[in-house]
Amino acid sequence: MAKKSIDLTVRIGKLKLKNPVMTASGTFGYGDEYAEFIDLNKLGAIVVKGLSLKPKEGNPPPRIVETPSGMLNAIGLQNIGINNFIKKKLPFLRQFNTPIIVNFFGDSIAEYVRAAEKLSASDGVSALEMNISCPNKQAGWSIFGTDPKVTSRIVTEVRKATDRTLIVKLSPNVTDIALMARVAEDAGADAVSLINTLTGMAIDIKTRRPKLANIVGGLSGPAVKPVAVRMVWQCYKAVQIPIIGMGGIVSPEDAIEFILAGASAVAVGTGNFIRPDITINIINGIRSFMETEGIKSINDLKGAVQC
Amino acid sequence: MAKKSIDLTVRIGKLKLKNPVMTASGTFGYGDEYAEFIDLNKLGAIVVKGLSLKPKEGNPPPRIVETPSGMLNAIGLQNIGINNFIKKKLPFLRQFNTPIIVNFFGDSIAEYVRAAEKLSASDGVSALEMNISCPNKQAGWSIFGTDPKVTSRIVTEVRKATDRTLIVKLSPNVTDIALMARVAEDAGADAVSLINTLTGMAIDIKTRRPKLANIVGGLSGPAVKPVAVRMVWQCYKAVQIPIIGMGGIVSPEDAIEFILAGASAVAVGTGNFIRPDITINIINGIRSFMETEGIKSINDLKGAVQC
Amino acid sequence: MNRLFHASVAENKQLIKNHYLLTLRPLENIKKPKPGNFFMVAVDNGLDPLLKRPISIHRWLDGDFQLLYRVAGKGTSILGGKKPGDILEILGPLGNGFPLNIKSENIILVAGGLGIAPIFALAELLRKRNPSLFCGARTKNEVLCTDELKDIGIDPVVATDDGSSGKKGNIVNVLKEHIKTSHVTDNILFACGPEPMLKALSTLAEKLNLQGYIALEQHMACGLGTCLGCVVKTTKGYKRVCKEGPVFPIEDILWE
Amino acid sequence: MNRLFHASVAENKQLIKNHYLLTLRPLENIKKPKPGNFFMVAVDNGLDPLLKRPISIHRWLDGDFQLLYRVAGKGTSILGGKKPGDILEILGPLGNGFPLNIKSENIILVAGGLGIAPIFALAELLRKRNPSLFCGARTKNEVLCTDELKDIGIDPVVATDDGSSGKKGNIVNVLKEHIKTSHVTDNILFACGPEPMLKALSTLAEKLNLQGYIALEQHMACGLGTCLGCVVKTTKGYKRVCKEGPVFPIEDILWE
Ligand SMILES: Cc1cc2nc3c(=O)[nH]c(=O)nc-3n(C[C@H](O)[C@H](O)[C@H](O)COP(=O)(O)OP(=O)(O)OC[C@H]3O[C@@H](n4cnc5c(N)ncnc54)[C@H](O)[C@@H]3O)c2cc1C
Ligand SMILES: Cc1cc2nc3c(=O)[nH]c(=O)nc-3n(C[C@H](O)[C@H](O)[C@H](O)COP(=O)(O)OP(=O)(O)OC[C@H]3O[C@@H](n4cnc5c(N)ncnc54)[C@H](O)[C@@H]3O)c2cc1C
Ligand SMILES: Cc1cc2nc3c(=O)[nH]c(=O)nc-3n(C[C@H](O)[C@H](O)[C@H](O)COP(=O)(O)O)c2cc1C
Ligand SMILES: Cc1cc2nc3c(=O)[nH]c(=O)nc-3n(C[C@H](O)[C@H](O)[C@H](O)COP(=O)(O)O)c2cc1C
Ligand code: FES
Ligand code: FES
Repeated sequence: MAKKSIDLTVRIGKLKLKNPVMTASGTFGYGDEYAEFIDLNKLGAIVVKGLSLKPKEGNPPPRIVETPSGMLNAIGLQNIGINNFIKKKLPFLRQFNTPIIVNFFGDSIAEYVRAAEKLSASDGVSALEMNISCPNKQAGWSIFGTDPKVTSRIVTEVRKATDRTLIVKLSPNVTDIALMARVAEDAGADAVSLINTLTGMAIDIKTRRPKLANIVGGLSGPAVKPVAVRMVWQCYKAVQIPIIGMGGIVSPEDAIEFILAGASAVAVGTGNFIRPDITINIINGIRSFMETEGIKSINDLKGAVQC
Repeated sequence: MAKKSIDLTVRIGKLKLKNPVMTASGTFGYGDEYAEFIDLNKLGAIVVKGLSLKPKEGNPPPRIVETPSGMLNAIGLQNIGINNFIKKKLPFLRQFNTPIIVNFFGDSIAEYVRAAEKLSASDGVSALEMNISCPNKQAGWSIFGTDPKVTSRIVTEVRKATDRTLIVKLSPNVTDIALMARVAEDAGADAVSLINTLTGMAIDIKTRRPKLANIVGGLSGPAVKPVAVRMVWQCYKAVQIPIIGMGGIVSPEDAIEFILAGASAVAVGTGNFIRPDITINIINGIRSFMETEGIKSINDLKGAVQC
Repeated sequence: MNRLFHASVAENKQLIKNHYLLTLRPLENIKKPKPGNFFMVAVDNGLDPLLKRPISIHRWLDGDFQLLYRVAGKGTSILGGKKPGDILEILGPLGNGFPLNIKSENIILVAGGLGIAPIFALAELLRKRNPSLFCGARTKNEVLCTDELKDIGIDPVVATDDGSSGKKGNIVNVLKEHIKTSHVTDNILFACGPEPMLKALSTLAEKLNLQGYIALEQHMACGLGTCLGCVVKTTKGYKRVCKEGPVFPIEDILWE
Repeated sequence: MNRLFHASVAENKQLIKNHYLLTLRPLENIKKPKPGNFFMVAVDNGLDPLLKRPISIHRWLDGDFQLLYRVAGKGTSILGGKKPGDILEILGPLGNGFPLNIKSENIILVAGGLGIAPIFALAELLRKRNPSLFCGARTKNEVLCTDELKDIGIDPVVATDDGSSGKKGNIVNVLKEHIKTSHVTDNILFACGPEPMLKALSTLAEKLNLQGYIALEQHMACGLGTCLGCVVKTTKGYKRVCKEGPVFPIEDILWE
């Protein structure tokens, strides 16, 4: 059978994924809502909604606005907290033969470290993804992931706290994304994932109020894809560690574009809202493309763009 | 008549515009091609394609790619050069009762200064717009407008070279756009305009080659609007000088959104490709909106978003 | 029973300006929706509009079903252009729906404007129990579903802002009068409509100590409870309209 | 005579798989297009696809006009769904068109695949001068416009890649043979088709010192010469396909 001869497996740190398609944090909940639509065993990995030590209420509504070929969200990192996740969600997720990557964040470096320790002590957490696109309480709420020095320090500290595969999720709201990837690599990250959302804003011209209660929010979806592909390509030239590419992936072609730009794996975010089974369509589509083009291993596509 | 009582005039430095709608550089040529579709007298201002001292050939094709609700371009700053512009295009443009803003750039600070001097000696050039989103030959082709120190130096030097209204056009590919606006203000800019294009990339998965010969290009159009509105709002809080807002404006509502965010005037770029008469529709639409809402002066809308 | 399915347009009838009744024929077996459930409807296959649109079940016709919608913007205006035979991708039924194990004998339904879309489904289901229906609208021709209501034997109390049909004024005030004069105590309210109406209703319910449920709207991305985009503030914290709602106990909602 | 106009779809006929003949009725007075001119067609009012699509004039029918197009991607696939009565926003006619003050007695037209779209317009105009038409296609049913050509009294020489119609093989080789055996010297070529065909033709033209004009394609944003997006490399520098082109002297083009 043709299917058999095609190798979709990829490695991210210590993880071996059966295929390169994962879910993007915050767009797949804790996986359970999607089990009705797809076989969770078929995913490369499941990345869950970002968790913090304590549950977080999130921002007041409205939290989302549609924009041309994209959307803005300002969920405010609402989550059930790490303890609840471990107790209530992880047992369900552990049933599947799919790595669970836990996205997490904190208000301070100390919180990041404690979160990483706690998650690393839990069975069934396959890898950690640090979201550094969040406000740093200690530094007047500026964003951790936009200052290379802060990024370096926080990744170094978290690295000491975990022996799980550590993925650093980069913010695209920076002048030099390749620098941020290098900083993460040097500080001990096993992989980087990008892009998180681009900061955006929308205003209701009738009420003259921002359409999001939080004023600004994160732009995601097909609109941002060209920026995301560019950033993945820049990072691929800058670092040795694997890259997980995301930002507007809604088709197999989109996923392949990221892989050609240098991504070892990809994540589907906003696409899950368009169709809850989109990840499976993308996996199948990548396989068909490889069959048609006679490509044996997905790794042959990685970074294969000819510039 | 209701029309009479509505005041659309705005001030940018020494310029008084009859309305806040101008064209964005590079999307309106030198104005002549559009005279067939619209009365150029009706525009707030015409901003022409970016000029350099010598004519520039630009990048090899393909130079443009459509993306979801947007487009990437890598024209490579092709232009006829300042001398040809003054000789061949300016006499036509001078016929109209509309300020002509000349967008310009150089390979080095010295070139910027010479270009500004030359343009300032020309009758009919109402204001200068410095495009600092271009590569700096002296600094290994890194972008002028992403380093605050370089931006400060180049604006200071150009400021000395011209007494025309000087607009600095900011690159959005930076961590802190408000900082860049402040730097431009401190260095003597009369106004800032933003956003220039976001750097992006697209790959043809069949040929595995970038879809643009230049590999990367600039993303524009409705896709980027949320990022542009956010940046205008951030700059409005940071500087006193007027802001010219742009990025994805294709409707009167879009234009008003930028004005509420803090823009004194707006520019329409990619929208001109969708409909050559779009600027006029936008001007008329702004006026109707103000009539309906009972707003007397466009300045009452400026920065009026309630956060 | 797939909750992600396709349906073909059987009819897309314009009722009045900007208001359409869309009859859909699912191409797969679907779960029968409860009143208060909604569907996320993809208006086309493109990337703009990007997200599906939430629309309530209006009427279940033994397999076929109907949506009643108003052209409010980009997405619903594309929907308005659909012709018989066009195929739509749809997710649902979604949400909790109205609670149906009601003990109270006095069922009061309140629909403001297009709130009749989901309230009709509930009225049809509860019609044997003689619910009273209060319909508010801006003007006469925006009083919707009058024929359909007659079909199911319900004669609504109507109020319009301009008095062109029924009483003149606010439907909540009309309801208030009704409750005052009826002297019945175990009323239970079910309502859907614009926020100002629901707020007024909630004030009334608090004052008169009425039990009640209201269907809310909020911008949605997933419709499945995963994006956390559609929350409303309740006495129990933020709750998702798509999952814990769209129907909430009226006393739980914390209005701005 | 507005070059930005609206037209209603009179007919949108599928010829073969993915190929359509679209008949449009302008709602305003438009400028009569020349062969080689093109239109920028907005496939809908949405923001995705964002840009208009360039399509050549295929046939001018005294006010109505026809476009012949292939579904190549997102935009043309939306176009394929258009029904009679639908309204399209269009810009044009644009571009320079084929030069028409031709002295040569021996007019040779070459169309590769859908290259027949603009070449037909030229053939119709020049038909009194007995042009020879060479049509290449992949296979028999992709040889288009055979009936239309008969109508205007032109009998094309056909070649298909698989030999299912006409000669087997490359149309440029067939043309080469023809020129060799015809012993005529003042041939003039007009061609449109895929890049490999045009390249081969340009090699042939150089070798045999033939004069000729070819219509090129390039991605376009404005269609008006302002965005500088659509350039091709020529012996005189970068030239805009939408403005200096789409028709260029064959010897001017610098192929990669
Ligand atoms: C549970 C639920 C049930 C609904 N039932 C109905 C119904 O039966 N009939 C009906 O006509 N309308 C109903 N609505 C409202 C309907 O979803 C909106 O009118 C519609 O989404 C507007 O989309 P648009 O593209 O036309 O407008 P746009 O303003 O262009 O939409 C922009 C974005 O905002 C969202 N949005 C705009 N208005 C609303 C709104 N009121 N509620 C939720 N999202 C909104 C859109 O979904 C889209 O994501 C319901 C909403 C919810 C949440
Ligand atoms: C002067 C000119 C005349 C043309 N005449 C015809 C004709 O008569 N019949 C016909 O079928 N096609 C013609 N084409 C090609 C036609 O423009 C493309 O097939 C069409 O734009 C594809 O759009 P899409 O959205 O379906 O494809 P997509 O691949 O989704 O388009 C993506 C983007 O690339 C552009 N693009 C893709 N292919 C081409 C191409 N070959 N040329 C230019 N832009 C392209 C699109 O316009 C769009 O901006 C002509 C092109 C030019 C430049
Ligand atoms: C509703 C929503 C919630 C998100 N929540 C998180 C989060 O908790 N942690 C995180 O690292 N990224 C979060 N993201 C960012 C996504 O994981 C992803 O990086 C981004 O959306 C770009 O991918 P996309 O365009 O495919 O959505 C969220 C995105 C959306 C749309
Ligand atoms: C084809 C094209 C060419 C452009 N050329 C220039 C230029 O020469 N100088 C400049 O400062 N900006 C240039 N821009 C940027 C625009 O002026 C504008 O800042 C940007 O496109 C965002 O606006 P929009 O989304 O309305 O297009 C160009 C943009 C496009 C699309
Ligand atoms: S719409 Fe996503 S959680 Fe409700
Ligand atoms: S398409 Fe814009 S210059 Fe040709």
